[in-house]
Order: sequence, then C-alpha cells, then structure tokens
Amino acid sequence: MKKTQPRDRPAQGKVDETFDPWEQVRPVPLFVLAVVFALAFWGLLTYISEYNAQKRGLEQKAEANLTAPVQPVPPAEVRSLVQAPGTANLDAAALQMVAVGKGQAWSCASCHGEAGQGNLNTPRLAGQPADYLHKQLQDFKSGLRHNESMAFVARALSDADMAKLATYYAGIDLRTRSAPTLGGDLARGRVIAEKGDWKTDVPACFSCHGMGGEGVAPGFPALAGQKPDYIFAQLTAWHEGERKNSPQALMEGIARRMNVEDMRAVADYLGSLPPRPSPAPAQAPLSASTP
Amino acid sequence: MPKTIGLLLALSFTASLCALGFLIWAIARRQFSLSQRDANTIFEPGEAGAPDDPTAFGRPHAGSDAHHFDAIRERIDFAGRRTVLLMVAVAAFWLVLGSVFGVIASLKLHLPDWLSTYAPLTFGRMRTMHLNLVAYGWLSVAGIASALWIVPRIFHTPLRHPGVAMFGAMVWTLGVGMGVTAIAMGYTQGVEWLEIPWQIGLLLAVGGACLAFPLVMTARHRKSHHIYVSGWYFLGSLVWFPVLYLIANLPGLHAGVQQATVNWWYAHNVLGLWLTPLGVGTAYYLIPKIIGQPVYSYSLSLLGFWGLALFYSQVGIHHLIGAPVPTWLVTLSIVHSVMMFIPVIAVAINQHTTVARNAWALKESVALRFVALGALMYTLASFQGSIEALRSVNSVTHFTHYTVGHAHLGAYGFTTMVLFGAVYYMLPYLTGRDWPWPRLLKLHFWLVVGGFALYFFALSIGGWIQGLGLLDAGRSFEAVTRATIPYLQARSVGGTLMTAGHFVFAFHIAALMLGKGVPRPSHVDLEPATVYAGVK
Amino acid sequence: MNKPKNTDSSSPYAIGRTVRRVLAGAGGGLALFAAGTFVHQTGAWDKLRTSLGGAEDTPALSHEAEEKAARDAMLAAREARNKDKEGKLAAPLQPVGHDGYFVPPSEAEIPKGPVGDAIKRGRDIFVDTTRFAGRYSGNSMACAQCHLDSGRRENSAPMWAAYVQYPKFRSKNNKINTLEDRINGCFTYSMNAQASPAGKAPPPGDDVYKELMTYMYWLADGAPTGEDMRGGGYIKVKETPRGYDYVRGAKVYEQNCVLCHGADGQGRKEADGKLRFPPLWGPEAYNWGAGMARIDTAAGFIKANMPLSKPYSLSDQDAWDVAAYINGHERPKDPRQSGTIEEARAKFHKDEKSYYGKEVNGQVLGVGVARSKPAGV
Amino acid sequence: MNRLVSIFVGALAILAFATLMLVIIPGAQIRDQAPTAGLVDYSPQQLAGRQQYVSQGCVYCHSQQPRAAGQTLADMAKGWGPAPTASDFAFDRPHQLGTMRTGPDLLNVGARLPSADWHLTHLYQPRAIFDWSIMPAYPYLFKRKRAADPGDVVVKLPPEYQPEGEVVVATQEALDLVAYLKGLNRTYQQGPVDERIRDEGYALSKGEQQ
Repeated sequence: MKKTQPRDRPAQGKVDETFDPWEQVRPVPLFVLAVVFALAFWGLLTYISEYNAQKRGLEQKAEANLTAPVQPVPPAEVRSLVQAPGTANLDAAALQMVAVGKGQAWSCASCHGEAGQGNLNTPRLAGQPADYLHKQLQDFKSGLRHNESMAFVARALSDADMAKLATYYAGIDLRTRSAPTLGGDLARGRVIAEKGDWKTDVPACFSCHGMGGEGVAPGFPALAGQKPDYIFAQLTAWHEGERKNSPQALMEGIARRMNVEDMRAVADYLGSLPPRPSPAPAQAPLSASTP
Repeated sequence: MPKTIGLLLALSFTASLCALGFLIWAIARRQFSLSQRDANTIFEPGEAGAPDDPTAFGRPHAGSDAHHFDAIRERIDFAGRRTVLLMVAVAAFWLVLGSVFGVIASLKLHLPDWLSTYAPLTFGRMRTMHLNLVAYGWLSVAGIASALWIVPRIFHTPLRHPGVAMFGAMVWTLGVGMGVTAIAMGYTQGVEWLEIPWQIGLLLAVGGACLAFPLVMTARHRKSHHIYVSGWYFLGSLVWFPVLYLIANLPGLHAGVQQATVNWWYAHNVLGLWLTPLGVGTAYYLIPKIIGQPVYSYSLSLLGFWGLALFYSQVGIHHLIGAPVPTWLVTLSIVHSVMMFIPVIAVAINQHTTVARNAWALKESVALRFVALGALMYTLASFQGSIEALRSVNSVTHFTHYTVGHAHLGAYGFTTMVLFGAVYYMLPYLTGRDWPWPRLLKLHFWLVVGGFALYFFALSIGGWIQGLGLLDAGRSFEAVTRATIPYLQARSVGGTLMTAGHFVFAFHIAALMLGKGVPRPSHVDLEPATVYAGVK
Repeated sequence: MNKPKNTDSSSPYAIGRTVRRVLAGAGGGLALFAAGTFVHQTGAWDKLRTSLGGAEDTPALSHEAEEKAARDAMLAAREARNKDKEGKLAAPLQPVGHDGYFVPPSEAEIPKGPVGDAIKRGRDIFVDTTRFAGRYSGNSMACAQCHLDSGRRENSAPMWAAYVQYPKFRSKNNKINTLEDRINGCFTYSMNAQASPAGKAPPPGDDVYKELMTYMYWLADGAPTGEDMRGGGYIKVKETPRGYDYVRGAKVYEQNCVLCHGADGQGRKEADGKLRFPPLWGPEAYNWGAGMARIDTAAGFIKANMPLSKPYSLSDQDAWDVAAYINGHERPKDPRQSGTIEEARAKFHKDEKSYYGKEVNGQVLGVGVARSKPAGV
Repeated sequence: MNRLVSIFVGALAILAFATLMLVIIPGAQIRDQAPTAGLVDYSPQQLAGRQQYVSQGCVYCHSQQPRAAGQTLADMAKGWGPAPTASDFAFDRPHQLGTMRTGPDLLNVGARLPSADWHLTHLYQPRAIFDWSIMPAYPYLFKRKRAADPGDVVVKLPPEYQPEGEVVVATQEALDLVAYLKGLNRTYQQGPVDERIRDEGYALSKGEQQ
C-alpha cells in the first residue's frame, strides 16, 4: 500500500468552485470487463441449459404420468372400512384411552386417527402385532426408543394399559393401503422388498416381515399399508443411528447399509401394498428368496 | 409452457445484457462525460490529501486554512440543519430501542420461558418490532438524514423547502412509532418487511414524499453542472422506494404464492434499491471527502450504479428457491444475483482503492474507519449474497440462521456502519461543536465491531451446521436444535455488545446536542439571507 | 448528454482503443469462463462442497453397476469369440464382482421362450418348494432357505458353483452322481420326501429335475466346468479348543435365533397362518440324513449367513455351539436306516460330527419324528 | 449523467421491468391456476386461528413449504409431507410461506399431528413435551381456574407443569389457533403434474447430470 504524505501531493490543476469529491476519468479496467463478459457467458449458458432441462423434464413427466401410481383410498372411507373388532376384545379402559386419553396422556385416536390409520410420519397402528406395539410403548417409556410425544403419553400408562392398547390396535382389521407419497422408484422398492440386496447384506424385507409385508408376530411389524412417510422416517432414523431399539440391532445394521434413494423406494413400495395379501397372489412373486 | 418460459428468460436476460452492453459502449464512447473542467478539478490546493474530518483528533482543526470552502459548506448545511439534527436524534433513539428489542428476541431463542407472560413480549412480535424499528426507524431515517445533508452539498445549494422536510420527518417518525405499536398489539399484515398495517403505512408514504420533495427541488436548483455519483444513488432510491412501498402495500390485491413473489420482490428491493443506495451514496461522498482524494474511476461509478439497478432489482426470488413458484422465475433471480458481482466489483474498486491508497487516513479519522469498514462489508455481503443464491449453497443456508447473519452483514455491517460514520462526520458541522469525548468514539467502534464479529461468525457457523442438519434425512430436529443453541447464545453476547455500543453512540449524540463539546470556529454569520447570498 | 469537448488522440476513449479494449475484455471473459468451467469439471467444486459438509450425491449401488459391467464384458467377449473364425481370441474370463465372487446372470437376463420358461419354473421350485413341488416335499422347507438369494449367495452353497461340479463321485452313496442324482438326494434328505404326498423323491427324468437343472445351468452361465469356484459350498469353521456343546449353544440360540425361528425352533407364522422362517428341527425340518444335520456343515452355514443381514457376526465357538444345539434336537429319521440306530450310525454316520445315535438330554437321537398327517397338495 | 430526468426515467424504467418480471408475469401465471382439487377454504374459526398465527409471528420460525424430493429427502423423512404447488395456497391471505426453520415446517402439521390436545399442551408449554424446545410458551392464550366450567377445554399437563390446585383451560384464541393448525393439511392427492407450479430447478438439474 502506497503511503501518501498529504502535504507532498502536488496541487492538482486549477481551482474550481466545484469543491466536492469527484471521479477521475479512467476507463473501466480490463479485468472488470473480462468479469462482465465471463458472467454474461455463464448467465447465457445457465438459461440455455435450464430451458433444455425444463423441456426434457416435461417430456419425462409425460412418460411418468403413464405409469399411474396406486390410487389411495380417500380418507373418508377409512372409517367405514374398519371391521368392528371382536367385541369380546374390547376393553372399556382401552377404549377410554383411545378416545379420551388418560391423565396427562392425549387420546391415541387424536393423533393416530379413529381407526389407527395414521398419517405422514404418525404411524398406522391398526393390525400391528400386539407384542410389537407393547414393546414399543415400553421402549418409549424407558427411553430406549426416543420420541418425546410418545414418551409423554407412555409415562401416563401402566404396563397393563399398554398391553390393553396393544391388543386393541392389533385387533383392528383395516384394509386401506397408502398411496406412494414419496415419489420413490417403485420397481426398485419391489426388488428390495422381495429380493433384497444381498451383496450389501440387506435381506428382502419380506424374508422377515412376511411374504406380503403383513408382519410376523411377535417381533416383526407389518409394513404393508403403513404410511410411506413413516417407514422412510424410521429407516433414515436407523440409518443415522437416531433409532436403536430393534431386536438384535438388525434394522440398525440393515438401514445403515442402505442408501437414501433405496430407503425412499422401498418405503413407497411397502406402503402401497395391501395390508393383508389375498390368499392367492394375483402374480407370481418376483423370485422371492425366502431363507 | 416451455415456450413461455424460454421467452421470458430470453426476454429478461437479453434486456439486461443489452442494457449493460449499451452502458459499456456508452461509457467507452464517453457519452456520459465529465467536462475537461471537471477533470481538472479536485479539491482546493492544499485541501487535497488533508484529512478533512472533525473526528480526526490531534490534527489541525478542520476549518483551518486548508478548508476555507467550509464557509460555503456551512451556509449550505445551515438550511437543513434542524431537520437533519432532529432525524439523527430520532434515528439514534429508534436504533437503541430496536437493538434492545433485538437482544430480547435473541435471548428468547435460548431462554424461551423468559418474559413469556405478555403477548407483546413474545418472540414473534419482538423480532418484528426489532426489524421494523431498525429498518424503517434507524436505517431509513439516518439514511435520509445523510441524504438531506449530502445532496445540498454536492449540488452546491442549500436545501429547498426545509419546512416540508421537517414535516415529513415528523410524519415518518409518527408512522414508525404507530406501526411498531400496532405490531406489539398484534396488528400486523403478516408479511415479512411489510408488517406495518397499510393504514399506518400511509403515514410513511406521506412522510417519505415530504422528505423526497425537498431533495428533488434541491436537485432541480443545483448549482453544479455535474451530478456527483452520490446524487445518482440518492435520487434513484428516492424514486424507487415509493413505487416499491405502494405496490407491495396495495390492500387486498395480493394472495397466496403470488403474494410471496411480491413479498420478496419488495423485501429484497428495500435492501437493494433503498438501503443500499443510501449507504453507497453516503460512502461515495464521505470516503473521498474525508481522504481528500478523488474516487478511482468515473466509468466504474456508472457501471456500478446502472449495474446495481439492472441486476439488484431482480434478485428477490432467490428467497424462494425450492418454493412453489415457477422455475423460470427462480432461475431469473439466481442469475441476476450472480450478476451482482458486476456492480459490486465496480463499487469496490472505486471505494477500496481510494481507501487503500490512503490508508494513513484510517488512523486519523474514526468516521472514515466506520465508513471504510462499512464499504468493505458491502463488498463482502454482496459476494456472500451472490454465492448464497446458487442452488447448491442455498439448499444449506435457506431456512437457517445463516441467512440472518447475512442480512445483518448487509444491514448492519454495511449500512449501519456507514451511517455511524456519516453521523460522526456531519454532527460537528451541524452543531458547531466537536464531539465531547473522543474516546467514546473509539469505544463505540470497538464495541460494535467486536460485537458484530461475534454475532456474524456465530450465526454463519451455527446456521451452516443447522442447514446441514436439516438436509440430513435421519437427523432429528432435536439434534439440529441442540446443535445451534451455543451459537444462538454467542449471538446474544454479540448483540448485547453491539447494543452497548449503540447506547454509547446515543449518549454521545445527546450530549453533543445538549451543548457539550468544544465549539468550532464559525466562518459565517449564520443568517439565512447570507446563506443564500454566499452561494448564488 | 454532453458531447465530448476534446477528443485528442491520447484520450483513453479513442474509437480504436475502445474496440481493442472491448475485444480484450471479451477474450479475457472467455478465458475466465473457460477456467471456471474447467475447475467445475475437475470436480474441485464438488469436493469443496462436500468438505463443507454439503450432501454428497448418493450414487446408485456401485456393486450393481460393477457386476453388470463384468457380465457385459463376458458376454461381449463371448460374442466376439463366436465371430472370430480363426480362433485367435482368448476365451472370455468369468464375470467377477468387486468381492471376487462369480457373478451369476440377473433376472433381467432370463431369455424369452421355452428355455426362459423352464428357468422361471425352476426358480419358482427353488424358492417356494412346498408350493411348486409340493408333491415331493415332505417338510416345510425350500431350497432357497439353505441356498440363499435364490441359490446365488456365495458361501451358502450357490448353484453356480454346484452346477460345474457334476457328475462326480460321492462317498455318501459310493458311486458317480449326476446332478440329477444329487438333487434326488436333496429331496430325499433335506426335503424329507418320504413324508411327501408322493412318498419319495421325484422319479428319474422328472420335470422337477429338468427345471431345476435348467435354472442351475442358467445361473452358472460363464462359470468354468470343473473349477472349484470361490464361494462355493459352505465355509469350514475352524475347530475350537472347547469343541461344540449343546448346552452352551442353547444360550447362543436364545440370543440370536429365537426372534425368527422361535424358542421351539419351528419358525414363526404369518397372520394368515403361513410359516415364515424355516423350522430347524422336528417333523417339518430336514431329516437326519441331510448334510445340514452335521454340526460342521451347519456351523459353516450359520457362521457365514446367520443371523440374516449379520454374516460372520457369531464367533467360531458360538457357531459351533449353536449348530450343535440345533442339531441336538430330534428330526425325521434317516431314510437309509433299515436296522437299529447303532447300525445306521456305524454305516452312514461314522466319524461325522453329529449327535446321530448319541444321547442328548437323556434321549438317544435318531429315532425320528413324523408328521401327524401328511400335508395335502 | 448530468440530467435529473435521465436518471429518474432510467431508474423507473428498470424498476418497471423488474416489476413486470417478478410481480406481474408470475402473478398472472399463478392466478391462472385453480385451487387444487382437494383444497378447501378455511372455516371462520380457522381464519380466526390463522389471524392468531399471523399476529403471534409464528411465521418467523416456521415455514410452510416442504422441499421437494429433487432437492432433499430430509423434509420427507421428517414427516413434513409432500412439496406443495402454487395452487395449494389459493386461500392464503396473507401468505405464510416463511423463510426460517428454527422450528419445523408446518404446512402439513394437521396431518401428522391432528391432536387438538397435543397442540394445547404444546402451546401452553412446549417444554412439557420437548425438554429441548426453544419455542416460546404462550401462557397468555390460556386461563387458570380453580375448576373447569362446562364447555371449558382443559389442557392436559404433566404434574411438574400443572399449577397447584388449578386447572389450565384454553381461551377462544388458543382454540382458534389449534383449529387452524389442525386444518393445515395438504396431503390430499395432487392433480396432474404438468399443471403444477413450483421450482423444480433441483430435480431438473439432477436429470441433466445423468
């Protein structure tokens, strides 16, 4: 930096009345011109590539539209589809907890829906194995599974309450399936669900959760018909190590080895399956491996 | 649909490029020109190179032989003296109040149960009151005050219709006060930067018009042939702001996502076409004036001004990247955001070379320190903003405290710093007294610089961490929140230091205005008649 | 706008200079832009972004691309060799994945036409034996339950390695075995065909053999005949100083196996009553003549494959012990046993590591358990 | 640059051009869109609640615009729901898209957290549920009483936050706000894709790389 002694400066030209700051007459420096041009090139190319991408994107979308996803059941139908659980199962205390809540606990139905159908990352409870639900409630209470809202509820429940609620929800036969909401690759999801990815030690979901993902008591929850957002949220939570209460840490390991796109695809695929497969599947399984 | 998009993109970009090309050609062909007379004119012999600054303590007083033209300037200053003083006082008050609210809002982010009993004290309102006070109370008022003071000086003629300006200042102040009270009571339009209900906004419109009118009249009666670069910025901002404010506030017209585009068109233009020109214009006057050297290149000034107008006016939608707005619109704003490099580089060369070649002046003048630091922050904030608009970077920074840090780099690091410098420079001329306690100036400087550094780096780092956390699919919101809390605490410390600096600033202003300080030798008998006589 | 008042030649604004400056600026701009593009292309930008913690683009599973490339290379080399009249080209190498194991063809490569149909039928039998070959299946197991990933998984006796081994001499029956003979053995022992509706393994030349062999042939596409392929068969778990022990195994079983196979070893039932995990003992499991009934074989399978998704997670000792625990339970009798268990042990189970004919928990094993009624088809 | 008029005219022309590009054309494009089929207008109570949302300044911490899969999957994984399009906001006056996520996105909070009781507890004291929450408590939207009157909605609280000998009941403002939050639900089936307006730059640029 050139230090200029104030008094050394030669007086500049003749005096003028214009005594304010002013600007010297100097052309725009070359490098500024170069920057201007470089930015202009960049901007032009950005626009062109954007335009092309847009056009291509529209074409791809038109193709994607041809393969229409599973139509979801409108929410209004959810309730009418509930087949009344055996009345013998119904326990007044459980119904009270479901509909009104108990102590500080909010009612189950207020979040999970009247039929336990769930929405987004609030899971569907209907038809889950009772033992599985019971264990989750215990884990919420003990902190083994981390969810503040459920911990809040579980703190107000006794072990007997949890058992009753688990039985109640296990008994609901809800036939709705979920629309694939994540935009995942359903074909890839089907491969993961039915075949798995053995090279990364990701077994087929179905090998443990049932041939149609309908769940295998006592340890394996139903995936078919579960909310894709919930499945995806749980997979990513396992992947990241935020959830760690699966037996023998199986899901922690499996999810850690999955990439996020696969988790998305399989969540969408599983959610869109019918909760209970009809006795004879319409199509042969895609080389399901069933160890 | 692709046709429309292509057409719109092509239209906008070619228009901007053509305008830029024309500008460069015109500069090159010397269509905008200074006369040879201007070229030979700098400062008075002897005035050149001498720091002309009332905050340059320890040097011969400004107003010594070197600055004999101060006599004329003092006459010019005199006409708007009361208005400017009033506005500076009001601005300082709003600044102190606004920053106290800001600190409260900041503290609430890590002490959420503190002061939660009353609605006006809730975070959502404290933060809003803070923003409106500092944007419309401090920055706008101090910026207009500096314009009211500089514009007559560069046009060599006293302020016309100072009474109207005084009225406008009062109405504006009333509008800000009522607006902030309305927000505290829960009456808000609910749109960022436009919270003040439009009924009260009318007061701002009237006040703004009353403040603009004298400036335009002064410009019309100017005594100089040439309009100095500060003048372009001030005059530009004067026509831009009313249009922006009126369109954005048209009641009942805007809804849904369309309102969001208007929202960010307005909000970013308030920064780009209102606060930035006020700050840049002030810096353009003060830096060469204090140093006594001309700015580097007139051509660059032109490129800077028109580039700012062309590109800054279309960057707003980069606040809606990834939002439910048309893709072409977002791309448009991203490209224009990056194009902002052009005017920023132009201004940077002009201002920083002038400062860098005369670095000695920084030691002498506290006011220059503020202004030069502010100008540097302008460059940094603009570069940061251009990069932040890139999709890949925006994915991380959007929705996080990083953006808040960036906003403060622009509004505080740049505009506020420049305006601090402007106040320190002009008040001695206006009151006729020197600042009573020179050390308080330095205390103020180091408090706000230190506080702001802490503030900015805390939010930038914390915001980046927050942004990465939010992009991590399996990361819980708890983990993200917990990770940001230490940075929010650091921000509160920084904000408190800044606020302490503002108290020092306001106290010093009050003391000066209440008669403290050594009187400066006066050059003229300040009678209105002689004022006009002196310059005609 | 003012006209310039003087335009002397030294002015920086002379027209020639202006043009030159603009051209220079444009050239510089182009260079800058090219430099920027180059930096972007080299990936420096992405590296910077990643180092700042930005999300990395998730690549598709790399092993899939690699395996596909290996197979494509093999097929291309084969094609080229077919066209090569002079026979100068070398034979194609076998397709190998990143882990060094043979890569069988993917489902997408199943040809169309009668061969493809046979492959698919073979695959179906392999995967769901009780359903597609129920007539000859005397328990609830399936081929793919021990030959994982539809017979593709290395170290779980993959079919691509088995196919190229036959015909060969086996001491088990003391004769040259064709592949069909070998599969017949699977039905006889592992599938306990004696309890099936047919009462025996498929007769020689049955379609079940043809379809299974077609499937295996296809899986072994590109594998060299006679080679002892890497990943073939089950691994050999080293013998441990403490040997194997039924009682220790019970604990390992409790911790690692009960979740799926149940405390009673009978697997778990789906909601519709279908069995999900294979039974490990009892009437629905493999019989005493199956290879898996040997503790060393079972330990090899378990060590490399169990629990699912956690291969090699058990220590050698645990693998031995839990294999002993599983094979220390009663199961269908060895069909070769005509006299007493002692005779059968001496004749067929001499020197092998198994509890056949030995006393466990106070009972001599090998008596066999039978289904209460044969499963109908 | 020595004439006022040229500065004024140039400045205004540029601003007019920017207004055309950023306000008028997008406005026309967005307004051409009919509200999404599943979208229903707010009820009077929800509107009153929305007024509370605006007046408390919720927007300064809560966005209402989940990001699309092309940009990030994290929003989905947090259960914030599908990315909306312009026509999902047809009834929003003023818009509350927001630019901060100090708190979670709320566009679909009514779908993932439809429990009024949950919201009341959370509004009264967020830290009763999330001990790490930095959301303000809103005690002034609630009343303390010795005993609840008929028709009062009592807030469910854990013992440590329950005032001694009193119950906490919700005011009308709190109930309105909760009604609005419960109504925030854009999880209905979307219409045909090409008619949607949203920034798909991320998805497109990804497609370009492949």
